[in-house]
Amino acid sequence: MEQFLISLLGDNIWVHIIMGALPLVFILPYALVTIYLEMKIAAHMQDRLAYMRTGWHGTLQPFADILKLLQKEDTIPTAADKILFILAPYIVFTGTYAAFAVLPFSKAYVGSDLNIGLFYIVAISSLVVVGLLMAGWASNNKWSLFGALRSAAQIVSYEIPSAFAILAVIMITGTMSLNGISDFQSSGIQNWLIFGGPFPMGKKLLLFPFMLIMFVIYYISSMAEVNRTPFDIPEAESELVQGYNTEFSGMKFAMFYLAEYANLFVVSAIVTVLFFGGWASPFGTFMSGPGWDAFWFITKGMFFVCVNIWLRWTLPRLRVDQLMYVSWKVLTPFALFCVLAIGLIVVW
Amino acid sequence: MSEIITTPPVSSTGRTLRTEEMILNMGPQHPATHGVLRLELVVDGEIVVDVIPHIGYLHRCFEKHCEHMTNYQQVIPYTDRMDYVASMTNEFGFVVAAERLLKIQVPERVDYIRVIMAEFQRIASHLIAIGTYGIDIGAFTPFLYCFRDREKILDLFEMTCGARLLYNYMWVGGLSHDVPPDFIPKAKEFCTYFKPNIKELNDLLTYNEIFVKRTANVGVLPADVAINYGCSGPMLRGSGVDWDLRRDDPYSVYHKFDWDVCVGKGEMGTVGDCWDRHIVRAREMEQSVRIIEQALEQIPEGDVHAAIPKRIRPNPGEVYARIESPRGELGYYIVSDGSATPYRIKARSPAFSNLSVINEISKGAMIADMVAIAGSIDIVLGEVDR
Amino acid sequence: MSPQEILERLTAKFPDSAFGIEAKLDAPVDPFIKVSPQHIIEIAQFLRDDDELQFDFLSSLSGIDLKGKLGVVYHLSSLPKKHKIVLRVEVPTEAPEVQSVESVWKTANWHEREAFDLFGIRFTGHSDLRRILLPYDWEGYPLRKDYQVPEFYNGMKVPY
Amino acid sequence: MVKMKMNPVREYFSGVYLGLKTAFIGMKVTFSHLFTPAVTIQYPTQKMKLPERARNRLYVNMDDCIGCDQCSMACPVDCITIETIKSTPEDNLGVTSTGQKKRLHVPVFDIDIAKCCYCGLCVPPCPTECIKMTDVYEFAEFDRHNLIYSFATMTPAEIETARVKAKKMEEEAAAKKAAAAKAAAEAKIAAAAKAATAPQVQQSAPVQAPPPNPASPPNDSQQKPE
Repeated sequence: MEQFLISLLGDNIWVHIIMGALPLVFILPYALVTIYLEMKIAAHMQDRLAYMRTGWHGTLQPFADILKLLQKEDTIPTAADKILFILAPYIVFTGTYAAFAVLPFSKAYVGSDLNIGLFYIVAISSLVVVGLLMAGWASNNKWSLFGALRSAAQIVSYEIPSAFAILAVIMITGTMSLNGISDFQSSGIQNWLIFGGPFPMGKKLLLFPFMLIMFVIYYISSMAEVNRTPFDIPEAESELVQGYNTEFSGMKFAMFYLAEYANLFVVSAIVTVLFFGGWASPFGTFMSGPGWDAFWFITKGMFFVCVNIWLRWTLPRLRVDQLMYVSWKVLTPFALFCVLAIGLIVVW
Repeated sequence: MSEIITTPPVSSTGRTLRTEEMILNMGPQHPATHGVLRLELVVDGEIVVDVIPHIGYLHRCFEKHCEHMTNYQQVIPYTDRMDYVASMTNEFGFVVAAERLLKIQVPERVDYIRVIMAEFQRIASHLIAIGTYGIDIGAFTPFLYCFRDREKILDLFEMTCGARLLYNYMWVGGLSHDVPPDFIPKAKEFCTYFKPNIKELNDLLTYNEIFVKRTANVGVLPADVAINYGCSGPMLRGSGVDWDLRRDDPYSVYHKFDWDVCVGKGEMGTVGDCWDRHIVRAREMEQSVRIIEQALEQIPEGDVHAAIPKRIRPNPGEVYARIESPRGELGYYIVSDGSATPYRIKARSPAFSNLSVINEISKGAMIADMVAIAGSIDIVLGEVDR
Repeated sequence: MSPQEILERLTAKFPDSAFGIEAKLDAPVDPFIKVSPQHIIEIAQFLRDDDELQFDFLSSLSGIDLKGKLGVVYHLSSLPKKHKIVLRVEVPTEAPEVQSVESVWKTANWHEREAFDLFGIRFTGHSDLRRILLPYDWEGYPLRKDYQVPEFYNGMKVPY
Repeated sequence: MVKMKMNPVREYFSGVYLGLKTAFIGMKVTFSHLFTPAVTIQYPTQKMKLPERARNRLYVNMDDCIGCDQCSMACPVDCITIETIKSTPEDNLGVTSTGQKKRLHVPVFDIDIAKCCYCGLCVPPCPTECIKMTDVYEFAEFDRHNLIYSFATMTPAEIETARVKAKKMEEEAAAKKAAAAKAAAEAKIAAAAKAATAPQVQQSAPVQAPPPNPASPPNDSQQKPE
């Protein structure tokens, strides 16, 4: 894609700006669709109807929501730390957005196919923590501060098991490039890493249970990283009102909102890349090609987004110490054990 | 910029805060306080050191109003508004007290209908308690399942007396209306519909491991403390005390039915924790269905207006009558000076006494536990503040 | 145990007239026992701890304006024995001082605060006697029969 | 209690297992609901059917109102204001649908529906069943003064004439009463001599102008001042 643009426009700054802005073209419609999906799925799980008025079955409601947020008065509390308060939502969004740079939407389109792609994602998604801490502190609200502190503790702890899960995949594939990992799993559903990857049968069978555990671990910690139920304690509305975004309104709140949904897709996409073949078609060469690749990638990603929504509207919320318990005493030991086992299998 | 504060802050009860402590106001506008309760928390990080409840934000002078009514009948719409999620039982308590004062014996059919209504109201109230408890813990879906079923009960009420929330249905000496002819089949239909839903609710919420971990061993209320603080209802039974006024101080026709008193057994943690209080409510709904089914079978024919006195003018005297409301012992202390206007009415609301124990059981808990504890007490601020 | 037996047990323990035990067992509907406000705590302690009586549950504590006197009514019940009794103390409106029974039944804490709030009865020995239902700066005791509704509260006209 | 005695290692693994298992049970429940029809309706376009006994906005049929004030007395929140003017014998106010003769003009019959608590206590005392609760429940207003519903049908001119007539009649009655009182006083003086007849005369005096008893049943019409 980059090559194509360079050949079209010449090698100048515009090519890179276009390349950089492309994920935005994806994020905005994606966020609208996901907000709609979340509301609809939640409502139907609860025997309700949800949006029905704006457009056919309320399809235009997300637009109306965005419009409302745009028009809202952008309030800044008098006692807030103004600079940090204004900066915080953008930093959060930047952290999320930066992760899109390495997501391989298809074999042909990767913003930047870094050879340390996974490492980059682990690093850059921690930037979100800074933004949340800023938001919590700057609000000058005790509840917000609690939310921010919880959020920081949570994201930092859950990086560990998720990093282990990533490590296991890197051990198998031998690459950190997300494109490379997807490529490794192409040519059919049986080659996906969740089913043991493209190895002989015996090795596959040995790997399968460990990869399944790794998938569960990664999925759980990814939910924690995006602050979704059952790990939404930083914004736990029944305890902390809205956590760090209590004091935000209008576009600033919309930025947090957008960042949350974008982040949701990032982690789902990484799950897809790590365990479910990324852009690779489940039918080998059938239905593959640059367009189909993007289709598969987004479909798989959206599937995990939907599972996330499903879980959110099913489970209660953990307490902050139990959250730490789950991370340090359950996920991390299991992940360590699996890394060891997978390492032994791969070497053997 | 900001001044340096030299004196340490002091809590409302006069406790001087240490450096690492801070005051956190939970409420009056807070999603977990179920109304306008303000809990002044002294916290050390996430740990709660002291809880000072401030109530009265919803005080509507119930007792003062009653003294200005022209007759006893007019008090009933006001009792409706005390515990607005269980209006039927509020009326029930008041009419039981007033009838004891007036020495009226109501027809048996009236008693049966009252029991059916009170038990339906208990289910409806417990559904709200369980549903909102789910929200407190973070599960939103059970709440709407609860409301779906509660709506069906409210439909039955509306069919009978025309109102969905504040019924003014039980009158001194009778009822405002007899039940409509299709009430009994519809009530039976509801009972068969509702029983599987309790199981579904338990699957979704009660036995969920996260829910269990959030509520078991949290806010443990030992039996002796519960009694000493005057806790009653599911709060007392959750602590393992086998005490239910429907059985132990019988009123109306409860003695005619076969049902069990549910007590907390500490299945998931310690006896008297939040989970026990929750499960007591869930099981009480099953028992209420049992009572309703029996009452619907046995209900006699008769007139429901027979004993309604034209002018209610009790002899001078006083009475304290108590019934088992969904939240516990609801008592009315009525003093009459012989005129048509009540001289003094005091409502002993169960949630008022139940809430007073919150400081005792929440020391050392975390902020998230405060939400779990406050939810498990099942307060209705309309009743606490009256 | 019937109220009569409870009264007998009580008078056997506290024969002194200072305790002011006076029964109104023939009162319409609910019988009650009048006791002295200066000794209510000893009587309460005895009622709770006596093996025969075991009044461990204070159902309700209510203030009452008896026109010229203020009263406090205690509705006691026993969970193990399943019997009930009503105690009443009467104090003059000018000096309404009653011993607090908070140390016997913790329920009394909030109920006494309520009686203080609405009737102005002072409970000596109470740990935290603040207003509970009304605002902390409210003046007067609204449930007294001679209470006049104030015209203004914090500059706001009251019956608006 | 059983859980507490469990081996910590077993407890740990059973906790992990139960966590996953119950999560899946919950997911099963919510998933099954994804395909059940919704129980909610789209309110302003779709409406629930109200039962026959639904208690909503009050309505007064003034044709039947006899101004007896019973509903106002039954109201626990005092939201009904009724004023009445006595009618003179020559006014024919007609009869209610239940066949009761109307004797009072009702110039004011206001219900402050914002205060109304929909308890329905005003309905049963009405002797002519003219006040009732309808099934109208959508009557929000921007100004709360619009929520004071005036049911009275009399025009100001009619009220004025009725008032004048009633006043006149009252004056006449007062004059009569004064005369009667005078007569009584005279009788009393006379009675000083003949003590036995006095009480009878005194009794007849107050009958002349009875206080307007709104709840008075129709059979006391003889007491109406002529």
